[in-house]
Amino acid sequence: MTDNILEIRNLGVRFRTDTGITNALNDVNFDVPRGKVTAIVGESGSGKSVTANCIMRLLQPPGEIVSGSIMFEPSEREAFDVVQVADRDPRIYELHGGLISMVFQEPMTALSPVYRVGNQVAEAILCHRQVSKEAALAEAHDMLQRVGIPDVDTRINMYPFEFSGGMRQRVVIAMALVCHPEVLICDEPTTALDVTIQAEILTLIKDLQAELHNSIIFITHDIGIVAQIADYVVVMYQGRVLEIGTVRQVLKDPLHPYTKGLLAAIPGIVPKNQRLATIATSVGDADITTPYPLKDVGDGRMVSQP
Amino acid sequence: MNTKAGDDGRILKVRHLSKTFDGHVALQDVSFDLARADTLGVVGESGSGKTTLARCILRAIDPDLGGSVEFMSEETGDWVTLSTLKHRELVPLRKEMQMVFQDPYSSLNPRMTVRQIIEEPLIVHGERDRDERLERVREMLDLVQLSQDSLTRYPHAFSGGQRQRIGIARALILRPNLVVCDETVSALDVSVQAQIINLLEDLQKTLHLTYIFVAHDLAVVRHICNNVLVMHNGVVVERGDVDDVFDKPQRNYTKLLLSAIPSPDPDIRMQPAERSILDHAEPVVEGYGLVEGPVWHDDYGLLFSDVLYGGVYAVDNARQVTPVFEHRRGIGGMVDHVDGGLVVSGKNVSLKRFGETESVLLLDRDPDNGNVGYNDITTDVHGRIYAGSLGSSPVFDDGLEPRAGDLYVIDLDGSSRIVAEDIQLTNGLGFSPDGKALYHADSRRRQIYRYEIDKAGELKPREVFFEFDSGSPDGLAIAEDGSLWVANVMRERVNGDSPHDETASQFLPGRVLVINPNGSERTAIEIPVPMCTSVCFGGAGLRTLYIVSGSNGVDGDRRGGVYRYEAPISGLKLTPAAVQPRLN
Amino acid sequence: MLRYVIKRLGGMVLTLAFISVIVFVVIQLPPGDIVTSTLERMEASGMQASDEYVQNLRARYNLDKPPYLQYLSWIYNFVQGDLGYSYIFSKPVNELVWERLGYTLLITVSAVLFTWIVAVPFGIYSAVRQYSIGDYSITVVALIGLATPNFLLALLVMFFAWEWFGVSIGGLYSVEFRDQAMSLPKLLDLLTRLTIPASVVGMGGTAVTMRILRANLLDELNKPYVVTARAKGVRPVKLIFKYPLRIAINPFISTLGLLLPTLISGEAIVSMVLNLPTTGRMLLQALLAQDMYLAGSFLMLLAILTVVGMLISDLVLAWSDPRIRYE
Amino acid sequence: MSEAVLERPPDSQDPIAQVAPEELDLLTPKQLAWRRFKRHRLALVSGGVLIFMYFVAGFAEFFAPYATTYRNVTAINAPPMDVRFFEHDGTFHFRPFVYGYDLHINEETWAREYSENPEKLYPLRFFARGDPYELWNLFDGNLHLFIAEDETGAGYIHFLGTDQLGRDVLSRVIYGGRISLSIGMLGIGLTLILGVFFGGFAGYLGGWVDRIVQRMIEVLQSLPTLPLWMALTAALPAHWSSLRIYFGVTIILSLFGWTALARQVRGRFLALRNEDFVIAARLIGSGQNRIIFKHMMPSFMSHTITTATLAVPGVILGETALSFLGIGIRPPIVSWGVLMEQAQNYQVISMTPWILYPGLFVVIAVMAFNVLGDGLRDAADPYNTGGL
Repeated sequence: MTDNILEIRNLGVRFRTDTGITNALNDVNFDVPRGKVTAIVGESGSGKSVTANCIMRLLQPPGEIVSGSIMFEPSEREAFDVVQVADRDPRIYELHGGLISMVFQEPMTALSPVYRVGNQVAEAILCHRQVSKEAALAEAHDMLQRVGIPDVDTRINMYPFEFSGGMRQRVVIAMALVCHPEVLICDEPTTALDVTIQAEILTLIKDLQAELHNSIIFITHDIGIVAQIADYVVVMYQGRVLEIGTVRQVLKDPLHPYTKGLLAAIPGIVPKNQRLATIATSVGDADITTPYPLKDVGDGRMVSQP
Repeated sequence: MNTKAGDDGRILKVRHLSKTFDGHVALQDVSFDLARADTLGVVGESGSGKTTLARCILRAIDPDLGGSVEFMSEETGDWVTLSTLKHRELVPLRKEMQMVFQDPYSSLNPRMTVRQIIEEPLIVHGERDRDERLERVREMLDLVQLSQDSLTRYPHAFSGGQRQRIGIARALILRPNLVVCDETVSALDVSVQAQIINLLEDLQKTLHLTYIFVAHDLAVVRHICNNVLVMHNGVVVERGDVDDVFDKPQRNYTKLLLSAIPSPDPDIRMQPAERSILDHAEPVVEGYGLVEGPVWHDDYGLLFSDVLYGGVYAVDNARQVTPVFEHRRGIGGMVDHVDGGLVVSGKNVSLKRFGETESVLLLDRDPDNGNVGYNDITTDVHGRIYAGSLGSSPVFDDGLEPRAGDLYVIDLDGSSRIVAEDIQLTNGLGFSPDGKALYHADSRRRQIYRYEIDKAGELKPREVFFEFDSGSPDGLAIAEDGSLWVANVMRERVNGDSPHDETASQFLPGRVLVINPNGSERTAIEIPVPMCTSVCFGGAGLRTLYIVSGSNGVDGDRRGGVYRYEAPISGLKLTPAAVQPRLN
Repeated sequence: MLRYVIKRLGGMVLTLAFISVIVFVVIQLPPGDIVTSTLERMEASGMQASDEYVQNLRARYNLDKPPYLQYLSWIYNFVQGDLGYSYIFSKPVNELVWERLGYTLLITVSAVLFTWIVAVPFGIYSAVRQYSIGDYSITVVALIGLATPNFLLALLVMFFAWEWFGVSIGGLYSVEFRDQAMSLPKLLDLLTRLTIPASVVGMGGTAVTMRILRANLLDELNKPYVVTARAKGVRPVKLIFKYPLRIAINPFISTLGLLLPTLISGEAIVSMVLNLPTTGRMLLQALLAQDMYLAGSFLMLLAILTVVGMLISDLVLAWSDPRIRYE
Repeated sequence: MSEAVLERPPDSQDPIAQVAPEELDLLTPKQLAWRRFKRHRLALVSGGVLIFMYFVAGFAEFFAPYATTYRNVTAINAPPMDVRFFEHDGTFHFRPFVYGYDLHINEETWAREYSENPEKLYPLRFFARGDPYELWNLFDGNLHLFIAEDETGAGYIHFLGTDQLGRDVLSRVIYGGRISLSIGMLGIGLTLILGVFFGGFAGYLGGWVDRIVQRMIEVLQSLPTLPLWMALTAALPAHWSSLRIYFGVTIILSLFGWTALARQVRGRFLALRNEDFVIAARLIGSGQNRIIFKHMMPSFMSHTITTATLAVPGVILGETALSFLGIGIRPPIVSWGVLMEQAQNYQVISMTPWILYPGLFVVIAVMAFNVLGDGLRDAADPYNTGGL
């Protein structure tokens, strides 16, 4: 058993529409260490969500994987390449929610409005294990308690629209974790939430991770969140990986000009009356658009550079 | 910039602005001033009312009656009351104040070219000359760093950042003085956000703009704003210089908000505060004027007085209110007397003792010596009564020489004397548990004095025990562990107005500040209504903290009431000094 | 939920009140009235009506009173269940309308059933297999169905039934049953014969509903909650039925309400072509003869039928969609 | 380093996003809509068909070989003729021709039966002088697209056969189209006016006006339309000229058709009122009218027109149904419905099926409108996945 639960190699994705072809991912490479939190950070269009959908095999047409592999090695199973699994292959459903599960950005719309939250969580269990509905509901109840839903006994029978955004996101998290997946993918789970709620959700995810020791891929555009939650960081830009390293390496001593630019553009970091850097200014004439391959620059760091 | 009549450097005066959308209060009693070329941040979470505030100021929404928004028009060179103008009358003023929106997509008409969008304001304001207009539009494009060939394109051709630039151009082409940015950079990616922020800052320098910057990203606000309003549930909970507020927040909500920001430095772990610190004390009775002098009475339950509308009332556990004396305005402090009966004091009220039947004058006020009455009072173990006189001050506009108040003591034989002097505005009084020290709040100096008491039971010279950064101390109670529970009135004068103009103050929700015996701050208990005037302990085992609040003193206002808070201190009892000897 | 029901019931009563006024006005619209047309006929047949005879006639039909009083007495009696007296059939309206209305209801309901039985499966198919051959062919058929006036459809059906099978499909019962009392074979005969009017009347509606269902389903298919459900491992078929369809069905239900007026209209004309013993033909006669009570009753009762139907569809919707129930 | 690259997510739903920016950026919204519309082939075709139909109907006098009143007594209930190039004996004619009828009475059924008579050979003459007419009651003329006559000037042609009075079905279909199609347009005109008026008011003023209009719509939408139409058209006085009847019917039809449109206009209005760009327009000081007409109108006109298009079929079908029942358009004016009035029962149809031809044209026209409407809707709204 290697210490990487996921190894993504040369992943390429493109979107073909009647108006043209866009390469969403070009030659994406990175590892997801077991039992750690790996953050994928990038701005919109960087392809971070597409990457997640590939790992989840949720990529919908017109999107298609054109190259590469995603080696997935669960603890009690031999490794397999997610990309190679056929659509109708039962392993897909095992994957969905069983081995890997996902928390999405929009808590308001991520739950079906017409089913009680308890049933929606319980369904996740019933999809993967042969247990009675009662048993499933009981587990759902515990899980909901675990994610900090107050007064579960009554709330388990409520409908999503009776919940606040934060509470809904807790439900979604419960739904994602109820089958004890080995990998949890969080796709901007707090972007739609207020900052105080965001803090609560982040704390919750951190605590649960410490408790369950599962591997987390955390997708975000917010450097602050990265700093707070991640062990490792993958910086993406225009469908490419620019830099990989531990959170301290990347945030405290960025190597790639784009990463530098990104950090120099954040009001929180930049002193008050100092002018914010924009990518344009900070990158200067450094070339960040040509897709150089990732180079290993020692102590586990990778940077895309000539 | 040319200053005209009435121009005192301020560009905006907002007073008691409120907005109610069918029943639900979106904005409540907001007041602030805005200096020209200043940048005011308005922060808060969704539903805090920040956007409503922004739109009420520009009259995109009509605010409720009562409040007012005054704007220093450069045109007329005088104050204009925006909040009451007819929409038609507002049109000329639109030149001087504009808005930049949040959503770069819905804020531009998809069926107009960039040129049409940017020159629309000129057309509306009667610029006939096409070439002139085009000229101005081209200027604006340069100003916001958009290429000239954007002119003929439609919004769909632009990215979010570029669209925001278009929006800014539209807002600035009329050369406004006041620009309201409603979450202008929130929808943008970090790097683009940086560009727009820089642009806004540059434009402010070149065009002497005044910004109201509504945002939920506190980092952004701190970066570009000088002053900030923190809003929560439609109420301003804290305001001030952005660095002060962010570095040492006073209000629980602000603390919560700031503690929740994830720091971009991995070595600074965020420790979000508990949401429970927002829990308010729960109301017992409401709908009174200025409620004062609460005292717990084993027979009556809680006694309180209404300074504004008069009367002393008792409220029992069932929240049943029974009047004790009717029609007595101005009663401030109350305390049981060693010989039974209730001693009351107050503005323009002499110190009287009300027994079952007769009332005895204990200590008369003496206006000629600048003593217009007494405020809070307390008794020591022996039953001696300590009363702080209000002195006389312009606040009471009774035409007397302004004079600080004194602290009187009435001995058991009824003789009285002054034991301390020069108290700016006397308030809460109370003894430490061991009875060895007397604490005394001075509202105007915003200090709490501490008097050691010597063997003979005389007061030593006072020292300053505690200073208030925000708001001022009012009544206080002292717990068994020696902690001071001080009513903290969060009324802040809106800068620049006459100090005695009641309507010119911004009321923040009241709170009770808990101060450790060593003078350090422990915590704050907040109540939903503005003026927190006094506190006392009561209820079974005297474990409950009763908080009384007043209204902003304007007649007809009935936001005053009594609130209760279960004190989280184990075995909390009242100090001997505060325990009243039972009536007969 | 109860609050909602009460609210809707109140709304229904109000609507009906408005409708009754409209109906009354419409009935009063034609120049002249029963009396004048009577007199015309009498004069035509050379008779001379005495003034007091005319007076009696007017009094009998309340024509001597001002319109609003006429309306009030009409609606008052109507609510009492007294639908008035039909001039052309010289019978109380009560004896004329109910059976026919019953058949109208029967056909309309079966049309609704037909609509759903056909629309739901095909709608789902063409949404899930968007842009497939099947989708396109369903689409085309739907288009034609939508474009064919249903009386034309009725004619064609009859025509081909006659040409190919030599059967006359007019009427609700085969000849041999016409004058018999209701019996099991007669009932079966009725049901088999019902299929034709039901399908003819339901055709247009079916097309519409199918398009709506398809559209709704397509909208729902890519909603986040569907992706979430997929991500937690729900199998494809179950996914479609349990998630997007469950939601898409709601607006679909509410279209029943909008469908009813169309169906009842269609029924009125189709029944004339297929000469079924329902409201259509008699309503037409009544209208042409300005038989105000008969026509008025028909219009009013048909309206009630529709409004009640709409109410039912609303309640079903509320039952199926908690968001409405909890509002 | 352009923001465009940074900000256009490749996995965005917006179909515009996938194209190279430069290409689409230069297009106006109208051009974009046209692009989307062109993708909808069926809609394009339908548009063409409709234009053709309206053109033919417009110049009915020229396209129809005969007037509506022309009777060919020698050919009563005659079946359609087929156009030929070869005689029975195989001789080829460059100019297409038709054979005249021979009439026999069938001894058993006493039914009229027609057979082609090789002796009567009537060549088709295009752009030939035929029966005189007044185009739009303005210009005298006698030019027809085609007639059939031999040297002697004898001859007749009935492409779609004749009815029981020997009137040429094709000609009557063409003239009928003029009425049926124009009623569609006229009706929609009225519907538009009513719909935009009520919807606009309700949406813009809101408050009690809105509530009243809402209630009106509710009531009207819960009425079974046809019986009501019947009631109203039956109320049209018998002594009215058929032209007045025509307008009467049109008004009646649109009287109940405007509700859907009003609903939609109202909805758009309410939505737009709170759109940021409308608020922005208010904040720069635009007056009410400018806001409504310059900023709001353009944004919902497209949708309105779409809805209107989709509402035309309702009117056409309504007219057809009423006329079919004999309470709609009244002769001598002919409409497709009037023509079909003769086909009241299947006996008639089984004897002279060709009198159902008008129905075919109704179907085509209605279909075309529906498809066109869908195409327009998809074009007006890039995100619309519904419809056909």
